[in-house]
Amino acid sequence: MEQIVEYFLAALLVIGGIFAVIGSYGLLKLPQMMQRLHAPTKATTIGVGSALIASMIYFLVFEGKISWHELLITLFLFLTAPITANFIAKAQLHRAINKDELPPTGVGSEWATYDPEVKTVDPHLLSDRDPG
Amino acid sequence: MILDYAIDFAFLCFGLGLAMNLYRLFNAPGVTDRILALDTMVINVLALLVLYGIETRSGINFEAALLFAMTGFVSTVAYCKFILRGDIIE
Amino acid sequence: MLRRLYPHPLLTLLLFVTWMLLVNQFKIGSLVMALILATAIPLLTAPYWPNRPKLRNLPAFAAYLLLVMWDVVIANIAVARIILFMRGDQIRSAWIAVPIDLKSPEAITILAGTITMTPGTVTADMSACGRVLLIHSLHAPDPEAIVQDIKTRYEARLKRIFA
Amino acid sequence: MSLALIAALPFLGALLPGLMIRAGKNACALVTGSVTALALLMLGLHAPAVLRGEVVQTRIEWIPSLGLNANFFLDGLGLLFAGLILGIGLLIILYARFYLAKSDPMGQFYTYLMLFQGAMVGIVLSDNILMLLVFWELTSLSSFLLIGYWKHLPEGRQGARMALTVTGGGGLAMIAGMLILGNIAGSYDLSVILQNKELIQASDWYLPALILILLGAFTKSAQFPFHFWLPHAMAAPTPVSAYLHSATMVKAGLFLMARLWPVLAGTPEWFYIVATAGLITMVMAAKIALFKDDLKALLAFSTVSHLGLITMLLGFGTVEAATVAVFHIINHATFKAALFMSAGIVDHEAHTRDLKRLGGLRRLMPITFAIVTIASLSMAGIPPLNGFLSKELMLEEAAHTTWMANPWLIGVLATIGALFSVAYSFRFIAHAFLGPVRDDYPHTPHDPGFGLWAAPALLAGLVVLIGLFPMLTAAWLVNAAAGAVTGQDIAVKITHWHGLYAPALWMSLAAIGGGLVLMGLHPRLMALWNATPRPEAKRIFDGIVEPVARLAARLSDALHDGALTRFIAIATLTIVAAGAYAFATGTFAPGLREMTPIYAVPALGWLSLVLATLAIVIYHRNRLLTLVLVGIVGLMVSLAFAYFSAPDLALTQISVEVVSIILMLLALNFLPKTTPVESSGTRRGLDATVAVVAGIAIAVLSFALMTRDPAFAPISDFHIANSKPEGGGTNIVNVILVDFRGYDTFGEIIVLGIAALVIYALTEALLRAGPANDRLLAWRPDQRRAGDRHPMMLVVATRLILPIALMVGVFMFLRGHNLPGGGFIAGLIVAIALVMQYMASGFAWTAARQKVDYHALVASGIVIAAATGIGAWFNGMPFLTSAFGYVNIWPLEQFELATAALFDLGVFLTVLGAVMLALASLSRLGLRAGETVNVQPFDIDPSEGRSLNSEEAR
Amino acid sequence: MEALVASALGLLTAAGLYLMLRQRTFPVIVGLTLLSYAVNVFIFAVGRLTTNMPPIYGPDVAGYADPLPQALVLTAIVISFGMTAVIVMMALGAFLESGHDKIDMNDDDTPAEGDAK
Amino acid sequence: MSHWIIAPVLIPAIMGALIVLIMRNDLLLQRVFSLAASLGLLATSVALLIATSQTVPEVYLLGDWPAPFGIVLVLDRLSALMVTLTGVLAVIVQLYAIGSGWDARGRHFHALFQFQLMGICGAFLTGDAFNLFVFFEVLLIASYGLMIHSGGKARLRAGVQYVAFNLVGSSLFLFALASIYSITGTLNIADLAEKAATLPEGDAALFRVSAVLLMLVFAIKGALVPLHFWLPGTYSNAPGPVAALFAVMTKIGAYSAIRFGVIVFPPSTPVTGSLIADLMLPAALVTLVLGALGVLGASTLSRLAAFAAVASMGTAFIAIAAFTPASISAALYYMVHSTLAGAALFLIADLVSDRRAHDGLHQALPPIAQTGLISALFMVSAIATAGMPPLSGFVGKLLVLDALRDSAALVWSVILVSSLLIILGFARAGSTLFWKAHASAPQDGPPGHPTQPLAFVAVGLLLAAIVALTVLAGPVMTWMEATTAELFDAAPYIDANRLPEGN
Ligand code: NA
Ligand code: NA
Repeated sequence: MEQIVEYFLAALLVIGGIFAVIGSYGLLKLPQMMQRLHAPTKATTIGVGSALIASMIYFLVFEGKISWHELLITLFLFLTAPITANFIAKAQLHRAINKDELPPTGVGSEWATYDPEVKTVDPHLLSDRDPG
Repeated sequence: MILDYAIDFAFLCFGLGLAMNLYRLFNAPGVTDRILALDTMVINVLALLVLYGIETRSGINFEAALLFAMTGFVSTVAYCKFILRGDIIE
Repeated sequence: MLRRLYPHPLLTLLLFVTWMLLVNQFKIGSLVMALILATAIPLLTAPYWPNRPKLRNLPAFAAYLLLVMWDVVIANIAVARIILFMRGDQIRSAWIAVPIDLKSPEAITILAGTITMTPGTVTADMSACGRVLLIHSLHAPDPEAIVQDIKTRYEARLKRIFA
Repeated sequence: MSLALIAALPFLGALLPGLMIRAGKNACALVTGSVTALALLMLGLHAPAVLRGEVVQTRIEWIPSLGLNANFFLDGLGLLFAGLILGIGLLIILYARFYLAKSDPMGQFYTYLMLFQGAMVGIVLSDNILMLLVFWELTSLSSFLLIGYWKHLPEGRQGARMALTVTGGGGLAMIAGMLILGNIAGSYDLSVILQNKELIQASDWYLPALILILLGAFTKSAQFPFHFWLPHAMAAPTPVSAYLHSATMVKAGLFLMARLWPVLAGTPEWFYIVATAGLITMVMAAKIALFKDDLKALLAFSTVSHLGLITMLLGFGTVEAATVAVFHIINHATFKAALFMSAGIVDHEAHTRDLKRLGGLRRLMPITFAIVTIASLSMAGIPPLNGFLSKELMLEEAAHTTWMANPWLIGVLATIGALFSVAYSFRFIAHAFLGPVRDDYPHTPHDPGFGLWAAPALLAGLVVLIGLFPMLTAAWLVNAAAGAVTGQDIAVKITHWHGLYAPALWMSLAAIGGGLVLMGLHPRLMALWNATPRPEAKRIFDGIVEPVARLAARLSDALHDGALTRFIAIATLTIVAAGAYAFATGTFAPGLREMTPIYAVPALGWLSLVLATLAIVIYHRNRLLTLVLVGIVGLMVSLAFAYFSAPDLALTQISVEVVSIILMLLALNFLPKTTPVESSGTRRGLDATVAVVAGIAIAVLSFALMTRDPAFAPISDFHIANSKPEGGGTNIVNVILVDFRGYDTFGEIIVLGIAALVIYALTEALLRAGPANDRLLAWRPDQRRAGDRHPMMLVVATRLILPIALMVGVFMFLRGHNLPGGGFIAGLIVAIALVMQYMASGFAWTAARQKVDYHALVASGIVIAAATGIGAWFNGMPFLTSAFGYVNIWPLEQFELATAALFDLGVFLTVLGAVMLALASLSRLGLRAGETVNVQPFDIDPSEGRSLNSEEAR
Repeated sequence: MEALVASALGLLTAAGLYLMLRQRTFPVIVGLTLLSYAVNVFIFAVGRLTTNMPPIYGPDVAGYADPLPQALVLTAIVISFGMTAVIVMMALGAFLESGHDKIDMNDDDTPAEGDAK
Repeated sequence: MSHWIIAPVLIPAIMGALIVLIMRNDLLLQRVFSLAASLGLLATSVALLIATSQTVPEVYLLGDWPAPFGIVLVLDRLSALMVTLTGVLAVIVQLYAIGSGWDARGRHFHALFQFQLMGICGAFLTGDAFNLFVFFEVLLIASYGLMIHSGGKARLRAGVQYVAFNLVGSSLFLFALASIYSITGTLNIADLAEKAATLPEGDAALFRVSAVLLMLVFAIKGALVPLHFWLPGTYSNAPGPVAALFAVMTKIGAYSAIRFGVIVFPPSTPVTGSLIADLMLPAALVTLVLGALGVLGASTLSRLAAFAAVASMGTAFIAIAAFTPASISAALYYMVHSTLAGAALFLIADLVSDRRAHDGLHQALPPIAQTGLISALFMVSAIATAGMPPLSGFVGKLLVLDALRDSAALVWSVILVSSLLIILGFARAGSTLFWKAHASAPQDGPPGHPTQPLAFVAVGLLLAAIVALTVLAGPVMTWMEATTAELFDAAPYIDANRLPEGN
């Protein structure tokens, strides 16, 4: 049993490692910024996810104690990776990409990043605020 | 034991990843690339920490790993928000 | 009453489980603590989550998660192949506008997240009206297929879940 | 005791004029005069005993360990001087009452005068040279006030400063001299010092002491080359000139030379320094006096000359000469004070003191004329007036004194001095009072009221009386005083006729004859004098002081010019140099500790850190990039902590890191986004050199320390051993933080709390009307801004992440005592979670939904921590003594309750409150700068399919 | 590892000081941050380096890293965090008051190029 | 073990927190309670001072952990003296701040003031080297807040410099402490003293480096050249009452130098020898000269006061550098004097600049309101500061000179020549401010200004304290000598810590 688990863990670690390398390699290899964004958000999550799962199983099987923290970390990473990607993409859109390069939204409004600046609220209305 | 080789291999992979992130960080066309590199770096570091835990049979650093994930996320968002809006808390 | 005590029951459940995972031990004390925190924290953070999302179909949601997980693995392999074996000038990246019908912010976010985590696509932006997602595809020889894939494979399911 | 009282009376009296001036000028003068009279009376009561040769003493301990005591003694010398000071003081008070104008603040004047009087009396009565120094410097101070009394006159201000600088400076030299003298003698008491002539004169330190003390005496008595300040002090009101600059203060130097005469005099050093200085002063000042048109200037230089005369006599070092000196002190005081007061009367009446604009006053002011004539003739040394008597004696001494084997030099020069003296005295009478009455006076001058001429008249009377009956009126005083100076019994014989063979007779005649000739030649000599270029004292003084002041200003301003970068560079180099010196001068044995092996992955971490740090230096002008790179450094440091067995540190470092970066990003929003190139390549090279030197020093030091074992077992062995059994926690670091060294942590959370208060208070100050607020109101973003302030994906994710993060915070808090974590980390995690919420939905939106008072959070955290610590008192234990126990509550398992956890709660609350208060303050700046406020958690409403931006902007 | 840590420490110190010698508040603050990293690592490192021996009680552990330097570093981190927050805010305040972010006060007060208007 | 020992730390700490917690929006309440706390601090410190006159040093084992493992407070005559000095100054400065309305010109003055007191008292009382660092930081960060109280361009810019420079100092402090712990394995001062005395020779070089680094930290606080550069800008730009309170801050540097220089690194300890004194004396001499030149060349009254503070620290450190009982006694007396005199000068400078368009010394401006009284106060404080008789400055200077007769030629000439420069500087300043003004007096009298009686009472109290220090110099010196004797006989101090045998 333990032998099987060990092979399984080794496989997990190797796969995870390979994906991690690919993710980071993609960061180097791909020519456009938006292409590079794909590499780590996917590959490394799987990479680190494998390592985390491996760790969990390892402690459960070999150390006899269950360690759920790895699961939490994995979930957290999966939860946050799309947000991170979204923000980096928006930052890239804002900095380096002209809105003419994008397809139209088709519904009349702009892509949110190019939405015109909000009208300024009269700051005096807020001057008495004391949130501290 | 095969697991030890696997751990070493994983160490190598994530380390390599880290090194490539580092290269990208210095050799990046724009600041978004750098933020992306940093974000990836955090992930790789986190993985290294977890591997270190397996290697030393100790779960003592898992909270640190969790916190790396959390702070990595917050700081990436903060950098991007700064690029987008200037004011990160508006 | 119960509704006011548990404004987000699913969140409560999630937190309960999270606490048990955090403490790593199954004891009465932990359960009590988990209950206390899983009750108190949603109450504390309820102002930041004013409306309760209409998550109708929990089993469908679980199935959806499994589907996504599978797709994530596939996506990774797909992306890995592109990175490893495709020359830079062969990669046909594209921006794609995906009109969506979902209304709930939670559902849209899940869809956007799913898109990012799955084959070769990243949700980059959203139209200012919230009805169209801007997606960047790493390699999209046929953009329309991707739009269809998203709408049928994910959005349709989410519509059912969040009806 | 009564001696001390005499010295104290004028000081006490100094308090009265200020009060009495409300009762009128007469009352003010009367009270002031009464105090002086009282002191004089008390002095008089001691006179009989002193004249019998007794010494009256009073001793009051002040600072025994230093040897500075309020010891007083009264002998003949003291009696003479104290009598002069108080007696003439009384006359001056009378004179000043009528002299001062209506607009002059009289209370102030009398106050200063009494302060001065007290200081002078103190000098002459002191039996302790340190005490004497106190009074000595007090005379400099009070004379500064008196000379500058007419605040509106620039000459007064400058004269006062000059006098203070010269006499004060001399006083400082004298401090050193006196300390040396006291150290040689083993006591600072004069009565002891005066017994130690041999010891003192044999000491190697005799000459330095002598020179330093003489510096004090010469400056005070305006002896060459320090004579220049005195004429400029004449800007003072005439009563001041009469009192300070003829009768008393300038004589303080003489007094001191006389006082120390028994132990300092009699050596060649003494003779050549003192006698020579006196001789030069006498001749030179007399010559200058001849050419002064200003009456007070003439009198001032005359005073300098006469002081030189007395100095010379003291310098001779013989008992006879010293006796003559004492006699001339008395005589000079009488005629010179009378002359000053008369000059004041002339000035008062004719509105000028310029001899060229005066003349014929004898008809208009007969009384004044009479006084001036008597006093001037005495000054000229015309028989039978008192000035003649002492001058004759002086010439006699001069004739018998040899200078550098030259027997006639002193005699000739003394005669020349006397000759000038005759000339300027006659000139005073002739040019002011004789000749035709001038018709260009603004008002016709006439003799003033009795009050103003009474005092000089009395003095003129004394001049005559002493002149006629010296043995009756003065000899006893001279005997007593000279006896005190020389330590011998003196029985002086003063006669008008010393016989035809006395050289003094012929010298005197030559002087009078020559003086008359000079008078006759005066217009021609005056033209010659005016044509001769000569150094001007004021210009020389200013030429020294002003450049010094300017140099001081330039040096000081150049050094302290607010160039922080230079300050830091200097500090760095100093620290490295001092450290290197300390190292080089000590013994070093290299450490023997086994090093930890280097593995590839940690080395990669090292490489990341190094590269990131280098990149920061290279790219530091791009500020956003710098912050990204700082993030990497923080990450790597945190990783290093984790690797080297410090999980708590890793947790803390990474959390602090992200909060710091967020703070800096918030600030960077307003700051320029790039750092311009401002320094030259050379400057950058120098900076880099400084930095690298310091870096190498730290690297070497740390390596040397890391590679050796501690010399003693570290105290942490105790912490390791007792953490669980005594502290109740298995996380030793946490037990140290909240228990073993909880007091550090108590201070540390207060630091954080204060930081938040400072930030809050500063924000308030910036938001007040002012340049900062104007800049904020006019602020426009300096970068293009994207739409969609609150992207929906983040907001939705935060709804999930925030609760989870809060839970993680609670988890970290609860387990901290036993595993990595604790109140501080928990506080930061919760703060980061809240920051995430802020970033997602905006500060105003978030803050409006959760009214948390961060001030209260900070303060209650501190209060809880303090209260926990104080709780131990009720257990009879010291502050912060912890207690823990195991509690069983069904259905829970046994769990541990420790007061340390309560303390940690205080830490948690303070940290959370402080971070949030700081962020909130920064966000308020954003609001003032015109940030918009969202009414919805995100900008997009997908259910309605519209952007919420436009409509919320109300 | 000692040599690596020592060299990193030296580099952090040098870089921090170099930035502190720049003429604008922002690099000075970044320099201070680097310097405080150096300080924290220094305290920690001269307490000697150990791997895999966290100072937390556990069964059959080989030993404990010296916990005291760790506690000291924690205190130092917290304090330097407070200080950083304050100086960041003060630098911002000085910028808002004067319109430029020069650090030396002998520099002339007019805003230089690159400053916000 | 008396709980009163920690009262000087806890009273202000708790009051500071309570002010923030419940009265942060009510200035009147803040004034009342903050003043009450300062008075309480003063009363406690006086009681402690009296207590220490009769007993040997006493320790307070925080957390009931034995020394050297926990943190101890040590109450001896020296710490009691410094705490009392702080108490006196605190009450007076606070009266002034209230009377002049400074406390109303920004937020949180009283809270920061209390925390500042807490930091200062904590630094004086602690018997632990690292804890000294913590309380340095407490007092520093509070001082940052007080320094920029009420804001303004110049003050903020100077404030940034002050903070930046002190952060370098704090870093240095930590480098030094870490090195010391690394070598000796301890942080308790008494334990350090014992271990330093028996340190193996091979550790000497490194220990000397740490000792020097530590003393350099104190030199920064004590504004010793060339580490003094932070002071002129800070003190001259700080609000008047804050600068006055800062008068005691430089003394913390001097105090720490005495504490460590006498107990831990005395010349008798072989590894350090005369190292500290060798470096300190030249620096102190230059400090005095630069301070004196600064006084003479000062362009504003507040800068003059700041340089007077530098000069006074030079004098104090000259005395300290001799490390003899007599010189330390003299230094202690001089430190008390210069704290009071320096504070008085800053308060008076504030009275002037508050009534004048600016406090520049190059331009004559019309006379100010209450010019007579203020000029008299200035005169007295100038006499005290410049070391002219008959006030304590002169006594202090004599004490220092007398104690340093062994190196008279150099030391005396520097002190005396500097005195002359300082006197000249004060004379020029005073005559420009108060005399020259009359040359340009407008006919309608000086501009109106609130009378602020409480502010004058505060200045009067300071001057009265100076007079008292002068008149009572004899008994005070007796007390100081006993203090120094206690300090130089390190055994009671070390015994008080009850260190375990051979740890
Ligand atoms: Na601590
Ligand atoms: Na300071």
